[in-house]
Amino acid sequence: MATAAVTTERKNYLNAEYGIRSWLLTTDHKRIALLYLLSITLFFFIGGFFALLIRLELLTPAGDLLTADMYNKAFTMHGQIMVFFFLIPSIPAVLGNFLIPMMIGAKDLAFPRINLLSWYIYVAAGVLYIYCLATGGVDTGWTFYTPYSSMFSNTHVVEAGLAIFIVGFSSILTGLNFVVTVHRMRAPGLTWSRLPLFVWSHYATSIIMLLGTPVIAITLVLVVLERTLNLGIFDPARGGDPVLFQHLFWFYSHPAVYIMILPSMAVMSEIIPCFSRKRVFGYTFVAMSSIAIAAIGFIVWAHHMFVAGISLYSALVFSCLSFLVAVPSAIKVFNWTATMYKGSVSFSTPMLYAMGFIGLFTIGGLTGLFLATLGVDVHVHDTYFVIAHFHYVMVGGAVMGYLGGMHFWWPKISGRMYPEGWGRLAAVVVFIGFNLTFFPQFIVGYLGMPRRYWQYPPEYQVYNVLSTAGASILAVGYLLPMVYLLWSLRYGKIAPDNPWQATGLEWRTASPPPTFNFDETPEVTWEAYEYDKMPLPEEVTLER
Amino acid sequence: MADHSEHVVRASLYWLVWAILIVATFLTAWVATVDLGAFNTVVALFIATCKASIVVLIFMGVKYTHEKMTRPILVGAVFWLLILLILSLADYSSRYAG
Amino acid sequence: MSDRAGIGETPLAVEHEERPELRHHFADVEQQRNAATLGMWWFLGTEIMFFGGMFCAYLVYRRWYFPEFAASSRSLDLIVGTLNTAVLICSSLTVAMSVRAAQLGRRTLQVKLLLATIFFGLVFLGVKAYEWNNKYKEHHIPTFSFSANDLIKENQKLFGLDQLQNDPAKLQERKAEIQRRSQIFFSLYFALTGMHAIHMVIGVGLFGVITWMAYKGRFTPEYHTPLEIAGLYWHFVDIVWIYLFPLLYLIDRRPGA
Amino acid sequence: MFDNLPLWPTAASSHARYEDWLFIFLTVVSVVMTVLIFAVIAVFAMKYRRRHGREATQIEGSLLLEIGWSIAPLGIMMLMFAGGAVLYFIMRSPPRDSAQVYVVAKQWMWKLQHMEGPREINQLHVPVDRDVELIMTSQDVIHSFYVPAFRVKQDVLPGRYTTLWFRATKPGTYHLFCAQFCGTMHSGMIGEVTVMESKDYQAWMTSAAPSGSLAQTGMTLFQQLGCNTCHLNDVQGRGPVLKGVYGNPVQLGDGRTVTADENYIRESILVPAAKVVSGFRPIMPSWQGQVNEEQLNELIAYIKSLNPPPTGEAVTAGAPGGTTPPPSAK
Repeated sequence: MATAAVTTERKNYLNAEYGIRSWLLTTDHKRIALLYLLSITLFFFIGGFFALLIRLELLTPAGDLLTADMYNKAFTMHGQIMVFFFLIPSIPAVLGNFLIPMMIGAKDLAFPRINLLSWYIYVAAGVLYIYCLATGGVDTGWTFYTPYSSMFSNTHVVEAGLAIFIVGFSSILTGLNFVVTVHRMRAPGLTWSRLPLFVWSHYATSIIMLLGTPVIAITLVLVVLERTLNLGIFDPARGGDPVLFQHLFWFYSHPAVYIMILPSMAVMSEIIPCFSRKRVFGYTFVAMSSIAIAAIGFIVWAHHMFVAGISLYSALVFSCLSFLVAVPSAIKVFNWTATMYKGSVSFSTPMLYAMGFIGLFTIGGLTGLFLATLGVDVHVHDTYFVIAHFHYVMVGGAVMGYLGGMHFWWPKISGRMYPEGWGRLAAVVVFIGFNLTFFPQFIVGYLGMPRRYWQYPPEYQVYNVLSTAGASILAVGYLLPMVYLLWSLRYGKIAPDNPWQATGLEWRTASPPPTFNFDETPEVTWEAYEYDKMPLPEEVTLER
Repeated sequence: MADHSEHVVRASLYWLVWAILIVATFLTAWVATVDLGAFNTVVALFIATCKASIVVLIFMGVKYTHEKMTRPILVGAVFWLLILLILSLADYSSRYAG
Repeated sequence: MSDRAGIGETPLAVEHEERPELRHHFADVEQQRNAATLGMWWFLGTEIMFFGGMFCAYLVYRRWYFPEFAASSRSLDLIVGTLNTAVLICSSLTVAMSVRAAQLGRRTLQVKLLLATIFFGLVFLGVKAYEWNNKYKEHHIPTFSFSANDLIKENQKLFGLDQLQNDPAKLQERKAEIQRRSQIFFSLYFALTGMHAIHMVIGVGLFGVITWMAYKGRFTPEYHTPLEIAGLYWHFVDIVWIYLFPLLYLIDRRPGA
Repeated sequence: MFDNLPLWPTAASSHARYEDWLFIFLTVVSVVMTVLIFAVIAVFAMKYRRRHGREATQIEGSLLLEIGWSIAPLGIMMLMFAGGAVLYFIMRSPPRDSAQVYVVAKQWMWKLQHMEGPREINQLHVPVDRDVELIMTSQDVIHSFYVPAFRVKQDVLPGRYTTLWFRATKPGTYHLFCAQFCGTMHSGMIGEVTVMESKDYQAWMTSAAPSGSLAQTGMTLFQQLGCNTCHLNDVQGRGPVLKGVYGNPVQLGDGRTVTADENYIRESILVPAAKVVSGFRPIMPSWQGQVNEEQLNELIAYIKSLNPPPTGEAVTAGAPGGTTPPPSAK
């Protein structure tokens, strides 16, 4: 039963102003978050379209649906769009942007105009990338390895490189905004040890954005200069070293994986305590493990290069270091699981995503150990085993977290409840579809099928067929929330201010929140996650 | 709360720093022409680091700032830079050793 | 971890001060100022890594191709480079002094010092342009008919060419190699100084705006944050040059070498 | 068994057994962990599901548990590291007396040259139970030489040599893939490795090698190019004596010492002035552009053939997993 009384419509951030201008020139972090939501959703579907092409092509061993060049472009643009235009901005720029100021009791991020600027930078980069796509695309693989990208490819490497260079600044400015906001804008009484873990995780993410992104930016500039002005820094024919490119590329791109997964972990640390009605188990360890992941993530990059021609000793060191990063990740998984112990667990949609996340992330993380193990990596490197591994982390991890978070905070963002039954159904469909798509890839990878193959020996077909079948289920799983979330905007039940009876400050203001988040700056006198002091939520979550 | 009036540095100190920097600049250029063997680079980078340090401390006011985060950020960023340089160069210097 | 950083010191409960420069979402000017400077410091951290990628490439190739790097470095004009470094240091002084003038509320002095800063910045860029133009004349710009012939002529001994005079084929090849390797030096030289110059151009533009604001009397002893953070940026660009100068100009200037 | 559903790749090299055991160890650990996590989640979710009249018990955390579940996985992971590191070390240390094959990769084909002379394209014939070392370079972009049945993979870089070795243990025909994306027909850059019994291999070799061994061709080339006018067999020559130089340290004029491996010999032919041997003047002409990659390989093979045959103490390739039955029995 919806008990929320229909009151006279309150002023909120959505109805405070109307018109295109009020959106395009807004400095309200909540509106900017929605602008990001629209743009990354667009890119998610473009990237998803390329994924579809890839899966259809691989249905048969022969290269029959696409030409080889089209296929190469398809996986390149799938990768680049998903990594740089969807996963990296997804949770930080949408949920982080929307929630961080509210979670710390601030009226806005520290630099609202820079926040808007970073969205415009994203859009500019997106337009450039779409231009690149429309004029023929790029075929280097998302990794841009030289000298293929700098000297041999005949595609639009310059445009793609510049687009990713530009979108990097969007990421840097978002990170800058978060870090300063967390340091400077917390409400009275909100000490570091009272911060929601969501904020801690985003803080760690921001450090990576700030200190990693500039390195890939300059590296891509050098590749672009190499193509346009023949600089030759990465070209062996002119005295350069292609492996140097890989060092610089992975110095960012490995930590970038943590840019994608840490925010998802942030979401988990909110959902799991809320739907277990418990304090998070080992708050300090979960918070510190985020920082540890951000820091250790920077000293493991050459594990992408074990067969690339780096020195034997360097490989040994990087392998050993790579295992270290598994420790803080494991701490998180164990603590979330322990949080459910003796809790009062409900199977609401966000919690289903969270449980799915823990499972898939566990598999993704454990298979990462295979890749860190030197002798095993030699065999599985650049095969579908790697593809399966990182999809378990980035899709099973990051996207599950993103969807879980979207459902969890949907009432706050839109002021409406999503249909719970459909939500649970979609979560289950995504979980099944995901596993069917990517689990067979572990096996076909161990059998030896290399990645980026347009045609392949017929003995691998059965796994590819399974994978494609799974992908179609997964596609349905992604379209469902699209449909019912849009539906709920109009027909969903009016959401109460705190439908889950969660503890965060963001739930202590109206749904949707007013323009400046709080009518009065809150004063925090409690720890994070004091679920013992919260009543159980209304029937909203208990209904069948 | 007490007004956080910033520390106003004596003008003479700024002039002193300026003089040191100028002298150090000419010193680097001169020392480079003296044969110190492998130490030429070391000396040049040492002088550069000294110059950078006083710019950071005095001109950029890190010595006087109330801001607790400035130093961790600086140290952190330099540390990150060293991670990049040392771990990449470690590969290059051990590459043909095996 | 500093608990309560910025909270105990700046209670948000105080009534919203009425100041023109205070933006709506900050509780007071102090908080706004702290946020801005902290943001600038983080941004400078980002900038360190931005140059870091190029430094990494520089170090790798300097180790590999030391003789060519040394010879190419020697072709840069040491006197002009040193004087230009001094010019940049002067501009740093004027920036520091202009912040001080703002702290003391001396507007005219402040504007004069800022104008001096812009002047020094432009001089630096002018000298840079002069040096690049020389490099162009010497055919030292990669791809613009790059030629290392002059380096080869001047560094016969360093490159071991004097011993090859009676073997034209071998001489030719060694020359081609010197050409390739010194081109890598100049690629990095232009990438690094170019990126630095872009930062200088942005800095000069920034200080144009700052000067105008100072002229309009926007800065008071209590509030001069834009000037302060622009100053931090300027000093940072100066520090980058402090490292670039020995790394590019002074690779090996020993007389006997 | 399952013709269309292969579950385990053929293991046909000495590395493969070791790698498979390592992989099984990792898989067991992972499966146990995954099942544990899934089970605990399921149990907690069911046992503590929300019911009326039952409240959650608040638990702050436990330092002991945290330390326990940090240290224990780290210990297991260090085992993984050690196992992987030993295998990798073996893979990167080719035995000294292995048969050598030169590999030149280009968009989109593999060109292979045996020391004994035969050349192949996208085909590699090797004898069973014999250490084979591949010395590889690329003419254009980065490729990667990958034989899943041998569990070996190594990127092939332009301008430089990388090496890879294996000892095939099972006759048969196996896939050869390019594993590093190299352009349009990346997936067409595939071939076959045929492992033959020694007799068959010898027969194949004699039928396929009409032109003499690689080293012999190299010797002819060495004389054609006039290398032998300076590189004499005694110290009178204007160039260093090449006999026995391969694989050994060389003192350079500038005081450094380098090992005369393939990369050094290649550089010395193409860019002689780069690393001049102590006591010699840099007078050798460069052969850049005058000898192609295949001829370089012939020359290097010839210089290597000048070494006295190895005497016993070769690095053994025996994998620790060698005493255990191959997992392909599954």
